[in-house]
Amino acid sequence: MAENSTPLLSVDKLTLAINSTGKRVVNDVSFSVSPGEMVGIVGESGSGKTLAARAIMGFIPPAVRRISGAIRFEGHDVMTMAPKALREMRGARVGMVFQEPMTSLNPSMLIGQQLDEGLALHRRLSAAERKALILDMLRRIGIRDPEGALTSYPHQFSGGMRQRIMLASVMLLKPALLLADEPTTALDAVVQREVLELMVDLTKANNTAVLMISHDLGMIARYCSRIIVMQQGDVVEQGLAQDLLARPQHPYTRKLLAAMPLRGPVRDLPKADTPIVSVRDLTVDYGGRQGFFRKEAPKRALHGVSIDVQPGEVVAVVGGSGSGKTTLGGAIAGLVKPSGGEIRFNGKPIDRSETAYWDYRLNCQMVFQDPYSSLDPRMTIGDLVGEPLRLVPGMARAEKARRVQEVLTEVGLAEGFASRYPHELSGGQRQRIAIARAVVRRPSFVIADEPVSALDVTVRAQVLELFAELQRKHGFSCLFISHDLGVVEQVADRVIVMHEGRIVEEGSRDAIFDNPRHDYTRKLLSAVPGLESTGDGGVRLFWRLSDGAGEAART
Amino acid sequence: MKRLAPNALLGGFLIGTLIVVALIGAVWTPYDPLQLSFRAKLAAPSAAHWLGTDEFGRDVGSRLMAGAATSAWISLLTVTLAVVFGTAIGVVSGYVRGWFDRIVMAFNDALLAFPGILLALGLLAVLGANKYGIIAALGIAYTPSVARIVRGAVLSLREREFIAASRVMGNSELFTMARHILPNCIAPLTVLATSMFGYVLLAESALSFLGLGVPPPAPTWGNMLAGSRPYIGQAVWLGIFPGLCISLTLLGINLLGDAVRDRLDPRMRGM
Amino acid sequence: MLRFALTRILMALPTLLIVAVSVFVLIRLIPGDPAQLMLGDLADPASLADLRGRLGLDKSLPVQFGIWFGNLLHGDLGQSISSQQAVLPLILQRFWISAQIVLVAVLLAVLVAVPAGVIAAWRQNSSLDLGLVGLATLLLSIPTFWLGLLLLLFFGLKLEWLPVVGYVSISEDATRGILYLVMPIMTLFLHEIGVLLRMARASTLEVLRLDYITHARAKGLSEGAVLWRHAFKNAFGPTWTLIGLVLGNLLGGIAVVETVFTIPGLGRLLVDSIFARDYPVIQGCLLFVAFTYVVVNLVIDLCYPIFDPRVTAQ
Amino acid sequence: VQAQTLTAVLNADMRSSNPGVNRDDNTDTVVLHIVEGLVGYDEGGSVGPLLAEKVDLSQDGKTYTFTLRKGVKFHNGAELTSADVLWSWTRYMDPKTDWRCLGDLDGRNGLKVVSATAPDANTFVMELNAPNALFLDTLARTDCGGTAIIHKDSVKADGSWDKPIGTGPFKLGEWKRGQSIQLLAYEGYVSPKGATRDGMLGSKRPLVKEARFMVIPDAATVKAGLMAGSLDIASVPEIDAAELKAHPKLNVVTGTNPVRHGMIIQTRDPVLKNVKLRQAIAASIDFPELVANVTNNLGQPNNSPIYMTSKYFGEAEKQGFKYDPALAKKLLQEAGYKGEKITILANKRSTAPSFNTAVIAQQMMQAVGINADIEVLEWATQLDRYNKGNYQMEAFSYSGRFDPALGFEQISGPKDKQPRKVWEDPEALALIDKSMVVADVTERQKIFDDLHKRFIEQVPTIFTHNDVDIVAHSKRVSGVKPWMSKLRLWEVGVAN
Ligand SMILES: Nc1ncnc2c1ncn2[C@@H]1O[C@H](COP(=O)(O)OP(=O)(O)OP(=O)(O)O)[C@@H](O)[C@H]1O
Ligand SMILES: Nc1ncnc2c1ncn2[C@@H]1O[C@H](COP(=O)(O)OP(=O)(O)OP(=O)(O)O)[C@@H](O)[C@H]1O
Ligand SMILES: [Mg+2]
Ligand SMILES: [Mg+2]
Repeated sequence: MAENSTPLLSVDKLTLAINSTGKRVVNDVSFSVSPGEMVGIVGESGSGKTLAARAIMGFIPPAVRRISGAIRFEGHDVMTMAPKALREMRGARVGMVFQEPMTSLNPSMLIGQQLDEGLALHRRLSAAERKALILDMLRRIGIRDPEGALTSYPHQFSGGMRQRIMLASVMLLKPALLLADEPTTALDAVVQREVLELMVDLTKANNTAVLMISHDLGMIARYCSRIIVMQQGDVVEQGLAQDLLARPQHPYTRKLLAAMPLRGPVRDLPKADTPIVSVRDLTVDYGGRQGFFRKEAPKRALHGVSIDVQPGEVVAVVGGSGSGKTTLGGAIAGLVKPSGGEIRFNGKPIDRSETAYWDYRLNCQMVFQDPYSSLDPRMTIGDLVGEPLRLVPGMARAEKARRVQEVLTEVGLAEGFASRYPHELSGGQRQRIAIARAVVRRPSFVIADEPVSALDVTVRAQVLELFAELQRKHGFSCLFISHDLGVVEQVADRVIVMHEGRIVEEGSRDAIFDNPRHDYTRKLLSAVPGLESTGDGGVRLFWRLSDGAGEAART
Repeated sequence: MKRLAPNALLGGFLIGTLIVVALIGAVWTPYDPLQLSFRAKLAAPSAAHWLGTDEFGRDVGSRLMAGAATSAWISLLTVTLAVVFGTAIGVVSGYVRGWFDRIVMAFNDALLAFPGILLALGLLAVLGANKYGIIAALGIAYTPSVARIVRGAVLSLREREFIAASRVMGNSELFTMARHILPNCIAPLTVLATSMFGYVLLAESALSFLGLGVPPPAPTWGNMLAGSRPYIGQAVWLGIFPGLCISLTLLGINLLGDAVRDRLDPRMRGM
Repeated sequence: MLRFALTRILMALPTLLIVAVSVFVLIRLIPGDPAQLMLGDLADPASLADLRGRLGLDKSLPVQFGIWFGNLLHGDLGQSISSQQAVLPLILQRFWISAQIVLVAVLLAVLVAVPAGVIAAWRQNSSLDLGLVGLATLLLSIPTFWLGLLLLLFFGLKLEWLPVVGYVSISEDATRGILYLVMPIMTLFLHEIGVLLRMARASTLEVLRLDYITHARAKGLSEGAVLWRHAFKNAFGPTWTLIGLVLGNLLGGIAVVETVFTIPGLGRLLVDSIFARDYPVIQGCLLFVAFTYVVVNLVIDLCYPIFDPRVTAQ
Repeated sequence: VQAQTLTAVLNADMRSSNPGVNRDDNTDTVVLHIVEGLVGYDEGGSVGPLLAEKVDLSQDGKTYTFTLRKGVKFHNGAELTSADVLWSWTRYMDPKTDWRCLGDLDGRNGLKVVSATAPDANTFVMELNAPNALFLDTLARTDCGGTAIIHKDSVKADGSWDKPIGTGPFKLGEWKRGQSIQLLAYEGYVSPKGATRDGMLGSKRPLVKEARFMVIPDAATVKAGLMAGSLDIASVPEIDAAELKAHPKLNVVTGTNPVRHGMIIQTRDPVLKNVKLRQAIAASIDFPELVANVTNNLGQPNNSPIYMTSKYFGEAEKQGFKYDPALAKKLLQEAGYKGEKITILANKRSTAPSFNTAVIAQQMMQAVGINADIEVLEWATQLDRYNKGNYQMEAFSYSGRFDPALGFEQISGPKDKQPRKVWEDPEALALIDKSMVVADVTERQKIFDDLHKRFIEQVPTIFTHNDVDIVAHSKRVSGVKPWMSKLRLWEVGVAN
């Protein structure tokens, strides 16, 4: 690539600090991006990646101040640019795609208007010319009915589609630089792959440089030519992707790479007579409320699903977004009312009137998909974790306090955390609290719904480690819901693949990963590459299926 | 902790002053607020009477001080009443949904459609025309709007995962409502309660205008303001001073309410 | 859409029934009766009983209710005790007058207050913000009976721009009719500005924190375009809901303004008939107000998707 | 007749245009511009002939013969004859008409008209069951609509009320409900004899082509309207009198009327049944001070149930209560008063001084050690409490009665039958009954003096003063004179 040409963007010794405390959140950061180049930024949560990227656009939040340093884009210092010049640069020369496709498009504005806005502002084109450009772009990003899309609202599209439209709106202006901050975090593997491919295609076509921020090392490794590693405001290492991945220098980089999930050995599970949970022909319908004049057609989220979970076993459920994973978990936890089928717990049906119900209620616990929203923001950690013990019959107060302390220690949050509130914790810490709360009653069965999706790699590794540890120690069974295949590969004994409310394939972990039979499973596995250790601290990219490897060869 | 915004400081200052004045006014005023003085009727502000005197020769300043406590007390109790009942209704109705919700909301909407004056008349007739009658009347008149707003908040709260988590733990519905739903309604309630404070001050005044207020001669800002109206041409100060008191209190309370809301918002606190 | 509207109105029937029953009972709980008020201090027991008999007030409450409700089902709201006019035409005629004032005042208030609220939010914590919020609070805290009188004295007496008393309906004489409506509209308008500005400011503050606002800025849009094209419409949703409540409340509750400006509107009709214990009119008015309340909020809900397309009417 | 319009003010719309049927004070005010009865009140409160030329009473005091004035025409041009009188009378006596004074003339309350005939076109004869001093008063009463004689086309074919076709100085023009009532000068009006206006009698010419009553409930708006020149004549509250008087374009005229303001006392109340305590209350009140403040120095104290401009108001009636705090304290002690709370009910209607009276009286009562309290009620509620006798004290006003006998009758009677009555001393009741039959003026004066003395001794009610009519009018209007709290627009002219 064009290494010796003058850089498009150069960030020079940039230091940003928080006004009130003076804490330096971006510290002496320097890097540069050449035209057409694709650069990735990785690093722990809160290391200043987003702030650095936003500074390039001139979007420093009011609470943050620049201490020193310069950002030069096409030779001009962004920091001292006149507001008008800055506005002319934004959109036209530098585009930006955010993490959240759901909230980055204006919900009350037509897609057509939102796409047209930037063009009308920055290009001297007639309305008809602009429309032609937009329609062409919509076709390129794979929208089936471009004309119709113009007069649709964002909420009428799926998350993946919305992210494509975001990309389209930015790429329409053919910017010289695209800033992409975690552009695919909220998407499932298949969709993630499609969006990224699209991004690469579009930027290649226009020779647009890309600065991409992500937690997904595999993705960065797959698409970026250079990688910048940040930790606590500092750039600790940067270099060509192959070199950096193969021979990481800085301890933090090594730690990052070492945190890649790895497939563990097959576990031997004791055979039991009755499965702890057994689900037969479960159907769940949403909606279908009856009005005075209408009978709303219910939407079927599960079509006769049957699974068994043996004591001590970890069963992973994978599948695309909306395939019914959370619904299945919710039904087992008693949160969603099934419209057909049967759920047995320890061989007995769940029914509020039964005496067995209490045994089920105490022994079946759940870790929710979003740890932040599943913790009452107005309760302290101590209260949160202690709450399930309230209902344990005959447990003394002192014993409860001891148990809470014990569990907090187990999840590594012993001292000083009991009196804090959820918003005072990091994402990883919150996730651990959610897990602590689920296991404090020593249940025999835990449903874990995407327990690690919101976490950065190192924290994710910690949480998974903890989870495995607890599982070993207390021997509970687990239904582990995730769309992150790497994670599943690490924790699962058995894997269930769901697609559109049905189980399409089921088998032991190794069988599924090594020898998938169903088309959808294959598609899932080939969507994103994995990273595997090279033994000497480095990692290399690998494709789980050969058709994926073909993709890789194309670059 | 975050530095206090100037708005919050101003709000705090205004409300602090109100509290101090009300406390002093409860035990001491320059003149007896009820003492008629036929020689000094409608006297303009002067050294002897800083804020002038009213149509019975009573010292306006003293009446404002004495009225501060009454007005504050009426508003406080009214708001408390409306908030307690409205919240209880809103929480249960929004959480339980179904038929219960429909029936409760039918009653609630019916009450919403009732003009306050009719309610006030009815309740004052039943409870007697005194401070507590007013409090009950206004309290009941404001309850349905609180219930509506709280119910709205609860409807979205109950979809949050920590409510599902509470169920999975095996908590009873009642416990879930009390421990998880209720405390999370506090932020919208704070804002609501602070704006209601102002409405009540004014509503009391409007009731006085229609001849239904707190039985004068005991002064409240509302009845002073209402009573001043016929004298607008001859003695403007009769209206201006209580009006100013109400305005400043409202301003203070609203600013403070905004600040409290921001304080209670974890997104704002975390920064 | 139509079906939804019908359903909503049907669902409001229980509410209306509750209003009907409770207003019937409540006004009879309040001491005082129309016969007494008609006779004043001359009410000897014989003529009082006589008059009550003629007004049908001597029958038992359930019987009275039955008669009234039966007539109601036939669309007959009865006859006013004091003016002996049929209640429904009376209400409709008065309502039209109040509705003109309320609708125009609220419309104007929205046009002024909402942009002002958006700007205050945009410059949060600046002196402009404090000034606008202060002004809103001030307007909010002047009772309408005072504000109205001030306007009357200023525009009517001092400047002599506007007529002080009287009312001419617009259908009779458009220019004069409008002149008579200016001050009542202005009074309500100034008052409602306060309410709406605070609401618009609060919801704009929420919206300005969202990603798509930053994204709009990232497109290079000017602050004006960001504010009006992107923030405004989204922030307007909650204000729109509030407008529904305000309209509903005002239609039955502008008695004070109507009293000050001698406008023969619905609010004054209601208050006068409460003071006169004119039971059929009170009952009719309240049912009507409750019904308007339902309809206004239905219209508000049906229009809501304009501001937030994610919310479908259903 | 000039081409000017005269704009007057009513604080509420009239209830109907049907004389003496569905009415209140405002209704009477308007309707009596349109219709007239056989007799009416003069300025001093005596009854004189109106549509009648003269009234003759038979020896036995039971037969009244009315001779009609000649040449009087209804608004529709028809000549007034005794047939119209008989028709009107028959209509009033029909219970279906709902005439408000039916009960006073059909024997229910003693007086009964046993026959009414029209022997010839100019004569109308009525015969009573027994002699009665107040018969003509009853016919003239404004609340009876002056027993107005109306043309039979005033009612529709089915007998229901249409519009008043009377003989008064004005015809009813357009009535916009809740807004205004237009009156048009009746060109063919034939005024009763007399050079000047005299109550409902005397010269009654319409001097303006059009008069208009505007309905304006808010006194502050009325004031603004007068100052702006949009209104010509209006009754105004005491507090505005001085300010309006000072206005260059306005004039203010005052006059007393028979309305009596004061505080009624429940003599059956466990505390207040003690006459000493009631006397103590009366002695605690400084009437000149109270009245001066309540009326803004426009009124004078009068403790008598007889109003000050009545011909029966003599030396005896001037002897009222004496302000004597020391005596009040002594009486309290003698009454064994131990600080029981005494609540004064009051209302804030702008037309009555109820609230201000209560505030000042409370202060004065407290000054001698009476634990007085005020409860403010809405008028209808207070009236209900009055009718049920459910109160300790009420700051209350009695509507005007011209004849003192009726004035006494208003407040007196057995509470068992009529809880609203305040004075039930049997001897007093007997005296009142007597005053209704006796016709001789000096004899009546004696009875009234006696009643007044008893009243002041027993203190069943504390009257403070008679109402002051305050009428503000534009200086371009001439001939305004307040009378009986009724605006009269006849003989009122407007300068160009
Ligand atoms: N508006 C702000 N006001 C104050 N501090 C902020 C603000 N935005 C970010 N910070 C702080 O700056 C630091 C860097 O934040 P930044 O968002 O750049 O992290 P990041 O590397 O993008 O993390 P993540 O991977 O979690 O998105 C953090 O400590 C954060 O708390
Ligand atoms: N409360 C609900 N009401 C109506 N439909 C729902 C509801 N919850 C889920 N669905 C629908 O049911 C289907 C399954 O949803 P579910 O949440 O179980 O998917 P998921 O596999 O967990 O997806 P994700 O990976 O995005 O979390 C989806 O089509 C979804 O739109
Ligand atoms: Mg970030
Ligand atoms: Mg899910």
